[in-house]
Amino acid sequence: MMRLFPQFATLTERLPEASSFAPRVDGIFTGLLIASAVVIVILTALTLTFLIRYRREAKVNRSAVRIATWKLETAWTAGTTLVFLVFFFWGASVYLDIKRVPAAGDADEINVVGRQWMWDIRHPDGRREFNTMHVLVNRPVRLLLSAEDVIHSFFVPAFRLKQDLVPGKTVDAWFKPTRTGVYTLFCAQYCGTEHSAMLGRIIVQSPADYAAWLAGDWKAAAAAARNTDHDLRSSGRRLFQQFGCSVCHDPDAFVHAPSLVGIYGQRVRLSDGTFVRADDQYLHDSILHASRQVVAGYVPMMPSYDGVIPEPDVLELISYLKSITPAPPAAPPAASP
Amino acid sequence: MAATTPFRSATQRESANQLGLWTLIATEVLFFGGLFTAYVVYRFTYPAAFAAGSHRLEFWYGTINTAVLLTSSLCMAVGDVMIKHDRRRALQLCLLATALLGLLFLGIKFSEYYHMYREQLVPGINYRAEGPPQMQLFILLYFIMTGLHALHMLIGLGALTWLGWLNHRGRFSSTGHQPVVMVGLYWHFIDCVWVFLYPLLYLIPHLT
Amino acid sequence: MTANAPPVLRLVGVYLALLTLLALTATATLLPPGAWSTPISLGIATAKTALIFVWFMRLRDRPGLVRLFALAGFFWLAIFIGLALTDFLTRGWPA
Amino acid sequence: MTSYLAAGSSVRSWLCTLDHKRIAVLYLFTVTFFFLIGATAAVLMRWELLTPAGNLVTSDTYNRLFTLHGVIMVWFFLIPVVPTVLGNFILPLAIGARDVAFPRLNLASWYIFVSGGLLALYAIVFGGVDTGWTFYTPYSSTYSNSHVMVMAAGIFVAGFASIATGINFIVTVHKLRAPGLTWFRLPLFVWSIYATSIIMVLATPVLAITLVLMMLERGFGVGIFDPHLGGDPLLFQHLFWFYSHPAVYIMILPGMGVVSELVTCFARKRIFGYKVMAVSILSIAGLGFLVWGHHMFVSSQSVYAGLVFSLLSFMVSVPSAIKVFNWIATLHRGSITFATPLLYALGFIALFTIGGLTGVCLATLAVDVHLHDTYFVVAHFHYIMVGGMVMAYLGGMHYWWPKISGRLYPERLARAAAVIIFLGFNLTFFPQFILGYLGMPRRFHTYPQEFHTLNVISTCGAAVLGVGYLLPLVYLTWSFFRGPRAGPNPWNATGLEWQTDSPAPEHNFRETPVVTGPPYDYPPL
Repeated sequence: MMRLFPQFATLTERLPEASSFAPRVDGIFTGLLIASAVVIVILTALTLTFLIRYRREAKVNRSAVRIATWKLETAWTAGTTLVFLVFFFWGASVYLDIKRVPAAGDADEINVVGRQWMWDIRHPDGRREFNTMHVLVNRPVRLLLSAEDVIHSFFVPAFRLKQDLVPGKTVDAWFKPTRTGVYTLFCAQYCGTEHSAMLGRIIVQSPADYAAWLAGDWKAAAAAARNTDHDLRSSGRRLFQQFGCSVCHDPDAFVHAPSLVGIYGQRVRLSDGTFVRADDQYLHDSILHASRQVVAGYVPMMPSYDGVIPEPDVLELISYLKSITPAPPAAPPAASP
Repeated sequence: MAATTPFRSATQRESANQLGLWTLIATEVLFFGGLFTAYVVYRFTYPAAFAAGSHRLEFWYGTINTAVLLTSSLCMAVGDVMIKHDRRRALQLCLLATALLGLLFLGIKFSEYYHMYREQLVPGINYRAEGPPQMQLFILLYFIMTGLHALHMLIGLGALTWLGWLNHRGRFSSTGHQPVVMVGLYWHFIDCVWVFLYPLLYLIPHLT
Repeated sequence: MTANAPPVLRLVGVYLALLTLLALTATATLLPPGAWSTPISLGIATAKTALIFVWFMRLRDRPGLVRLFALAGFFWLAIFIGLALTDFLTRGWPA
Repeated sequence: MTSYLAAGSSVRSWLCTLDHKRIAVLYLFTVTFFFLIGATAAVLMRWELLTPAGNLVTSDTYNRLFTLHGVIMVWFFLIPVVPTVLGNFILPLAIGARDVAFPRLNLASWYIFVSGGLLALYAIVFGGVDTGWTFYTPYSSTYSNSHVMVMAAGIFVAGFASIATGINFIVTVHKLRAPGLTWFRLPLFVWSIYATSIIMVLATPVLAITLVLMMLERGFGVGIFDPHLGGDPLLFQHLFWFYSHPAVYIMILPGMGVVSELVTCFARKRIFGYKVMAVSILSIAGLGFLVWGHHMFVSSQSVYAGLVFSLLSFMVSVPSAIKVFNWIATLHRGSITFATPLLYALGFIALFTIGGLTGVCLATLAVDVHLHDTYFVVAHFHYIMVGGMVMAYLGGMHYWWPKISGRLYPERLARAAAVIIFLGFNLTFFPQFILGYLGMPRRFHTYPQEFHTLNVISTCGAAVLGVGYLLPLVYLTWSFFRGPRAGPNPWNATGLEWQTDSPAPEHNFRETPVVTGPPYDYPPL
């Protein structure tokens, strides 16, 4: 196969078969490709033969053939139907395996929450990752998928796995990684502005690496990342982008959200007509429960970050918010519309 | 520019109009059909919430309205017979009765809406009902389905007015009254939609 | 088609039948509710619609083609609801 | 007899015309205009995708571009194009009628269509829409900050034009056939327009109500798809695809009808298996209603629904495959001239076959899990819609051009354009199959580096394709004014439309033709 289609060989190299059902899906796909190739070759050969042989200038026998049309029609109807049925059953059997999620005890369980535009990944022991998922090779993983805002889709091409995350329900899916490595996680269902940036990585590790990561590397890594920023403000800026706040709240963002430049200490008019002062408590509550106090003139569309942004990170975000003030000759703050 | 007819005979034209209107009715069935499908799906999913929602509706509003609409359909059907006997005045009376009953239906419908507004049962405006959250799905479907039906009634009333005007000007006779037949078909069809809405919305049994 | 207009009396008869059916379905709500309540009320609604279609809309006097078109919409709606339910009624069944 | 073009030249004589041929021309201009808008969006998208980073437009703009492209191309070009242009013009001629059954309704449908189009244009000009043409909730109903309402209203309105056209054509075919023109004497183009009309009439209303529900949810902030109330976003998808999958057949069936005309004419032979062809058109239309769930295999729809819809999807492929076999069999022992329309028809058969076979891949459950919502799907439906329908439309346009304009087009240039379009199309969309298999999701403004090369090839192809599409626009316009006169029947084709003058006379026929034989009755060779 690979020797026949060198181009195709490089393709499978570029897209590894990294889950237990990836080779089976590829098997069906290869079967479909071969069947399609056979059909295309036959049809093309027939068409070209007829076109050349019966071109107008050619002197050939054109008298009508005496055959029973219905026999031919029945033959190719039945033939097509049979081939299709084979592929239906083949595809359905593998599909059922993809959908047959192992029981809780037989697999590691991971919660995945999709949110515009990030993957929030929670392990049962409390470990929490954003846009990255560490898993153990050859160990089935059961995913519990939910969405906070709109429909997303968990798509790992190397696993040949895709499952939509639908707001309002928890959907399960599973895979068994068979190769160590780092694989891209895409959002395959269009979910808004930064849909194409809603990427993640699935890191499939050997037992040793995974144990090391479990033992504390992940904390150290997180701490190291934090320590490279020397003060709370700059790490707050990083979090501001990491959690996607900047997508809506940057002054030049398209989404209609209040600009936060110079917000600290301002009086803010809320949609119920009352005023509050934007102090630490207000900022804290607004990050975690945005819909409780909506700024007048805005639609309550910001998701709740309660349980999403850890408390230390919230504090860093607040430090950052305090630090951004309008440039000296700037226009009056846009925060209170 | 000259408006020439594509038809070769009046019979051909008549049967074409008939077929066109029945095709329109098939379209309408699917138009309401989307709502019926949504209704069926949710009713299977949330039977208790739907029963609870149904019990917030006033049984008598729905029942009386069904009777009103059936009566208006009878008037329309009789009007159709009258003009076949060239009785224009009788047709005019029938049209008037049909339209008045249609108006009565809408009056009852809107007083029911007002009643629900007072009960704080209007989603998107003042919905404050106790009960399962899915009950609001039922109430929403109630408003959308009956609202769409009422909109069709309004169109029907417009068409009846047009018929009345044409009849007043003496345009109909036993051999030429296609518009009466067309509008009649439409009016009866809207009646049928209500005939299904009535049990689906008002008569959900409370199963325990 | 103008030739054979139905007598008004027959239409009144159909109307009375419709009212009877309405009374029937309304009284049925007084009975203890059961699994059959909804099928019965929908059955009555179907009967009413059939009466309206056949007599008021005079489907009886129409050619087969028109009857076919009258049913087509309902047929397609049945397909729609039926196939949609293959999803909603089998949710959560084991694979 | 005065030709329909000479029957009046005032603006009023066009805008108030009841002549199906003039209405067809009005539609021709309108859909061509929308095609150019949709194509511009496509050009900008391909240009953006030339590099992995998003450096030509912002993400928001890109999202508006693909939504614009989808909405305009689906509802304002592909769905109306063949029925309202070729169907309107040819259908009454092909059945020997004086006009469609309801000429006023026909004109009204154009005005309704234009109103819908203006609403869509308003939405585009004043900020655009970023939901994708599928309007999935809750994104469209709650989260999108764009002109969803106006755009949905535009589509809603245009839907009524579709329904009006459908009712008109159904009644026309039933009631206005010439004496002797029995059902199994109808040209396959008429069959295909008839089947298409049935879908328009029975599916479009469901789209209308679905859009209404979505708009109500957006307007009142509460609706039946709202997950907070227990509403199910999947119900929206069921409702949407109950229309939008059959709509795919609205977009391809008329193309199949056109191709049957072209193949028989330029092979000078009766179509192979006429009755099977007619029946398969109807069964595609019918079965097409039963397969919508295959858009939802990974949506968390029930596994059993997935099995049912997959099986039904395979079944709808059977009649499509049969049609391909029959077209090729028609060439056998024919006398083939490689005229431009035939080149388009052959292009259609080739591209439709590839589109169909990849459609079979997508109907296969496990494979679809991987391929769904990737560029594989994008390539697949472009092979059907553009490779299929647009090729057929251009083929039909060339074939009936003499009847429409009374002129001939420059044959060599036209053949060259057909070849350029075919090559450009494949260069654009074939790489997208590979991209999809490698995992590139659709609707992506930026993409990982590894997809770069194939995207560059695709964009180059789009440039070629663009040139290809401009050529007919230019030379057909030229031919309309300067082309040589065509005469009533330049192709020596059968079919009633060729028995009257070119351009067609105002009232189509001097006297109602009488049909005595089967269609495509070419003399034995």
